[in-house]
Amino acid sequence: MRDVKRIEIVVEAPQEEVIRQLIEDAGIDGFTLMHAVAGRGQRGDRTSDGLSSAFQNIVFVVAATADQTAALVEGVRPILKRTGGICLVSDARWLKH
Amino acid sequence: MRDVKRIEIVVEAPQEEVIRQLIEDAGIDGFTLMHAVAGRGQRGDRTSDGLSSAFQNIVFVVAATADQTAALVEGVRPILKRTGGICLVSDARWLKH
Amino acid sequence: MRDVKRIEIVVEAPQEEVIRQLIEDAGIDGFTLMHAVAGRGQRGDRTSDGLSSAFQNIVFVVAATADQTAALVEGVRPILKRTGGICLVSDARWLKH
Amino acid sequence: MLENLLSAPVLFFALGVAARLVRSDLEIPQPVARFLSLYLLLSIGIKGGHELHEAGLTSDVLAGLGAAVALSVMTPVWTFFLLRRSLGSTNAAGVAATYGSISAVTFVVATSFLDQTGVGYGGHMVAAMALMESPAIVMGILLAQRFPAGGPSPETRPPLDWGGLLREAAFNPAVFLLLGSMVIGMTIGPAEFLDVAPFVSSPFKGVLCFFLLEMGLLAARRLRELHAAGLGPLVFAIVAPPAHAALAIGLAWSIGLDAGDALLLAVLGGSASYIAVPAALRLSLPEANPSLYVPMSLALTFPFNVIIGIPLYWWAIQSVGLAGVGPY
Amino acid sequence: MLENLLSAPVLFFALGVAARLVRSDLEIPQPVARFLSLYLLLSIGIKGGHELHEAGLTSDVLAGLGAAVALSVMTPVWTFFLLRRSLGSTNAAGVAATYGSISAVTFVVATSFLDQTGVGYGGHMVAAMALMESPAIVMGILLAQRFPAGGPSPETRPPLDWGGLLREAAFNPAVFLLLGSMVIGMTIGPAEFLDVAPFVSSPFKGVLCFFLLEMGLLAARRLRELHAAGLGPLVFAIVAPPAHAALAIGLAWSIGLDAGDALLLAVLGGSASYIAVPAALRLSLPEANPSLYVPMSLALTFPFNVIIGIPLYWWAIQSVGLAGVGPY
Amino acid sequence: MLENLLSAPVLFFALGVAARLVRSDLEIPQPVARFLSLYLLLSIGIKGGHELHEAGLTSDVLAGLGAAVALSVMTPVWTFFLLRRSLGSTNAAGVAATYGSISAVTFVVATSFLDQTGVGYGGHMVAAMALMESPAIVMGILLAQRFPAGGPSPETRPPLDWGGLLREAAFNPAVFLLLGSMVIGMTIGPAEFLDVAPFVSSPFKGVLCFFLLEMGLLAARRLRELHAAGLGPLVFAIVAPPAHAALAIGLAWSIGLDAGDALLLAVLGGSASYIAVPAALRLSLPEANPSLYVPMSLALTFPFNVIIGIPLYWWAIQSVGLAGVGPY
Ligand SMILES: Nc1ncnc2c1ncn2[C@@H]1O[C@H](COP(=O)(O)O)[C@@H](O)[C@H]1O
Ligand SMILES: Nc1ncnc2c1ncn2[C@@H]1O[C@H](COP(=O)(O)O)[C@@H](O)[C@H]1O
Ligand SMILES: Nc1ncnc2c1ncn2[C@@H]1O[C@H](COP(=O)(O)O)[C@@H](O)[C@H]1O
Ligand code: NA
Ligand code: NA
Ligand code: NA
Repeated sequence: MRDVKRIEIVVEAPQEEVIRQLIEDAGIDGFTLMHAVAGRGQRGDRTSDGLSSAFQNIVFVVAATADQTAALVEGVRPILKRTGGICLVSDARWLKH
Repeated sequence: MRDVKRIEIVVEAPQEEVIRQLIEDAGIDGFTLMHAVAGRGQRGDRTSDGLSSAFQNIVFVVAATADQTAALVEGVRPILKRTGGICLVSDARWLKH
Repeated sequence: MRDVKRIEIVVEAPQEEVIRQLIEDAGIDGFTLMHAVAGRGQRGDRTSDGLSSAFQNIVFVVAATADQTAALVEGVRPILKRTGGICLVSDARWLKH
Repeated sequence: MLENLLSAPVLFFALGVAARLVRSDLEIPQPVARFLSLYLLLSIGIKGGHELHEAGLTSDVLAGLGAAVALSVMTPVWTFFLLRRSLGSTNAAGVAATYGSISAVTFVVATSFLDQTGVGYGGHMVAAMALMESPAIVMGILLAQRFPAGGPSPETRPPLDWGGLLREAAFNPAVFLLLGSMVIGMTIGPAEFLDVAPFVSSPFKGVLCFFLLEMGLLAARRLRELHAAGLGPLVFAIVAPPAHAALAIGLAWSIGLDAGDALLLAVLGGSASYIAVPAALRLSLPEANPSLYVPMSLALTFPFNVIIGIPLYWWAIQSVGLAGVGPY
Repeated sequence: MLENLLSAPVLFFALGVAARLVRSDLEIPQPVARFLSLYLLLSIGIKGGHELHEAGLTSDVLAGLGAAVALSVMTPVWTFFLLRRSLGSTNAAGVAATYGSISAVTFVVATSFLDQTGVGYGGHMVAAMALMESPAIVMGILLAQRFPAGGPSPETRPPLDWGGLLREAAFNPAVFLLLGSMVIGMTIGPAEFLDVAPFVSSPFKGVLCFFLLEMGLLAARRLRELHAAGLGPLVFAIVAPPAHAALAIGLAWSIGLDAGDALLLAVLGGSASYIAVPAALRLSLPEANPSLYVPMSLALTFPFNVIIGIPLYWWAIQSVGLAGVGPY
Repeated sequence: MLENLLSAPVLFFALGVAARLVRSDLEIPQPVARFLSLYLLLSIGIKGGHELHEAGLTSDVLAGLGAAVALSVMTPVWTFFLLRRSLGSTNAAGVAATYGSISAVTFVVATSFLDQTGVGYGGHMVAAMALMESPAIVMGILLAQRFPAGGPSPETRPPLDWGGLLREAAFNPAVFLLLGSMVIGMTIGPAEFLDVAPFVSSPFKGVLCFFLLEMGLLAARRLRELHAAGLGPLVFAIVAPPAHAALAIGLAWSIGLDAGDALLLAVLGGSASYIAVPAALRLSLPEANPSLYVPMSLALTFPFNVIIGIPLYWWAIQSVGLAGVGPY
């Protein structure tokens, strides 16, 4: 097992491509992604409705080294500022098979 | 980045309103919420079926200060006792944009 | 509250039964399970499509003692090796009601 | 009876059970199954409303509605006192609410049975069904409160939120959509009804097949949970339907309902809820064990009614000599 | 007008609103609702394409298309300058794009109104609808860029990705499916059209009912968000539809459209987007507040058009003496 | 052939491909797409069972079934030995299982082609399709086991769970629903069949259009994965279908099948699995690379068969002089 950072990013669905690109740019070669997630924050309620996914959240979970994490976090910051959402970073150990 | 607690609450779907209220009562102004989650515990299997969401789980992920966390945890305790579920608290850092 | 490990396992959907069995074998009596999760890794993109769930991920979240965690991690290792996925372990406190 | 056994919906129910038994991965995606049940409610609501509009409000209508509500209020009472000793007060109350209420899918299968038999029924029976959910839920909670025994100690049990309970009981999605669609069915003219008929009528039986496939899958999965429950609940789940149906037929006979309406009343009395009541109980009586009352109603009572009950009740109704009328 | 009020889709819209008001848990599973909207687009596309193929490309067609595009380019301009003072530049641009664009469901309800009234309309009006989404989005973004005021400071605002915006505007799912289905409807022969008709035509009205139930649920939920917005947006959301529709009717009259086409043009002009435009704006103008422009179009303008607008515009069209033709 | 190119389902497939190429966000919600595929299986199963019941069990039936099973057992053998050198043993086994099995959607498109051409086919061909999935899967696994080469070292590879594999092969959802619906179609009487026909028959072609739209979206997405695979798999995916179909036509000719049945046998032989086999292989042969066998069958073989293959095989069948019969 190896020490890594666990990064959890909650953003609105339209930002999916942007975050995917930022993860790649940070040199991270994997992520896990959940769709159709609800939430509440300063920008009000986000709930899935039957019309579009524009007001749903998505959640990225990323395991990465400290350096990669620093790069990703800097990339994500302005997105969160513009369009809302959160980014949590915690310590974890990664079972390297 | 700021030190926060990451609270993860798994309860059955009918308790959604109750937990939302508890989060608000704890003075926390945001949460992320996943629906249609399965699970197993002392009360047996919970799987989504096509009839009702009464036997599905939902997962709340909440970022909060230590004080808010203490308040929320106390509120959640009796709910978990009555209707089952889990509540995990861990340390995280929150990217404050 | 009691110190536990939080184990997060991301594998492809066809492995659901295998992981369920490993959790039981490790003496752990509960888990939370999310379906229809997307992701990217060394084995390329996994996205839900309308044909089968064979190329979707599922996420198990398990709270367990250190011993149970060690047992589970050893069981999961060869599965990840054969079929891909990740396993992250972190520290958490469990609200015991 | 054999004919009923070989009807497409019943066969698809059996297929669903078989799939689970051989551990096939067959499953109906949950959002679609949820939608199909909404479709069945909306369809039966519109058609019921339309028929009620055609037939007008007669004294028959009021008698039928009254009988239905009476059944849903009374059934929980004896169920509770019958089971309290063996299951404990809380679980008995859960089962009581479950059996006082109804199964909309059983009702739908019965209407499809009548259509096939060429016998008519009143649109108001749809309203009767809708009116039976709430009283049963309220009765169950009341019984649990008045006759407590065991369960968690008082201080951990929060005071009951009656407002929430009544809203849940009266405005639960099934009841709301059913009554709403009925009112719409009564409001729209015949031209408008013709316009929606290709959607609400033509595919109805086929959708029912798909839905019973799902029901079979769910029933087979739930069946296992009954292992722990002992013999009592098992026997009750099989004996209660014909007993309650017999009572309903007696009531129907005494107030002179038509044969079709009588069958539907029997099915309402004999069936038990596995959707609305569990959802309400998880909020208002979470101490009651859902692994008891859901499998009883879903895995035993439901198939009993659909396979044996409906033709059996129909035979009984014809034996007591209630007159059928042609389709309205 | 009363007749329109009592049409099944409108009644289901009301049922959805009512469900939310009494806090019933009724909801259409989201993937199904999403699919029903695709179904409506595909159906209207195929039927429109088929009719256009039968009727051929006339000068009427070009006139209708031109009028539609003109409306979607011009409407954002005055909307923007009217609202800029009270809402700020960014929000005004969001509302401008919203009202320059269209609501496909309103269009669909209008075609259903015409079918019921026995009045025909040209298949090219479906193309007109598709052509109105993109220009409005582009106009909104342009206006926000040329007349900035407030908003985040320039350095945090990344340069606009015009390529992405144009792709989003031109190939958004609704536009793409609509135009694609139209082309397919024009390509397949009559035999093939007959084969798909039981799917695209017969259940259409029933699906529309289900979809308006969902719309009612969503509109009622969104309504609350307008509390914070003040009176201005409220008034605009009610006054803009008839104003824009009047303009569209004037345009229709001046270029001599048939009555059916004129109604559809009025509905396109008077309606506002709550699907395609919000999705595009979240990417290209995220500073604009979606809790403003979505509830305006979804919770006020949409019901206004469906309940009052359509019969009102029809009355106006008949008053100015545009001639209707029978169904093609 | 042009006529087939312009059929609605093929055009919707093209629309799906186009949507992905221009990077439109169009997508069918996954639970609905899953349901549509269940619908197609259930419909074709019921109709096949019904026709088989009408026609009775003839020697033709047995011949057709035998030919189908033979194809699914033999095809994997030569496929494996042909590809082992270039792809390695494990991947060759994956492709072998894939091409020994079948594509239900291709089959459905072929029945729709026959309906349109006015040519009948036997309901037992549906059973033939169902019987072809399992043998191919088992053959693929067997070949990988008997002729290992490369792959992970023996100690990390757990012993094969034959019980699980056979259950997966025999009771996979598609096979189970297809055979189950066939049995139900054979069991229910004609009155019951008429009742479900508006659901299983009328919307069939329209649903097929929607499903091919989804297939187009998926095929285009998968296509990119083949970049890494080299020329060999590409060529195989295009050459195998007509080769296997030719073999099937020869077999059909030698046992004297009707033209309609022969076309379906050709399509079964020439098509490859992208649902059942991948799911089974992920469990039993996870070392085989799904980014190889899925895009081959889904992104190349499937469109080849649907667009070119079906009319081509039909032309070949008529050339060898197999006699068609009218629709049963
Ligand atoms: N304190 C929080 N804890 C967890 N999730 C949050 C929190 N605040 C915001 N979020 C998530 O981030 C999304 C956007 O937040 P906001 O930009 O504040 O509206 C919300 O819909 C939530 O899903
Ligand atoms: N050890 C555990 N780890 C993760 N989730 C759990 C655990 N135990 C229970 N859960 C979750 O909590 C739900 C209710 O648990 P219970 O009340 O024990 O039946 C389960 O369905 C799981 O989703
Ligand atoms: N660095 C990572 N962070 C988060 N999830 C990952 C990461 N790498 C892989 N995954 C997940 O594990 C799945 C399988 O990964 P792989 O076996 O590397 O293709 C992916 O589809 C992701 O969901
Ligand atoms: Na009952
Ligand atoms: Na407009
Ligand atoms: Na094949």
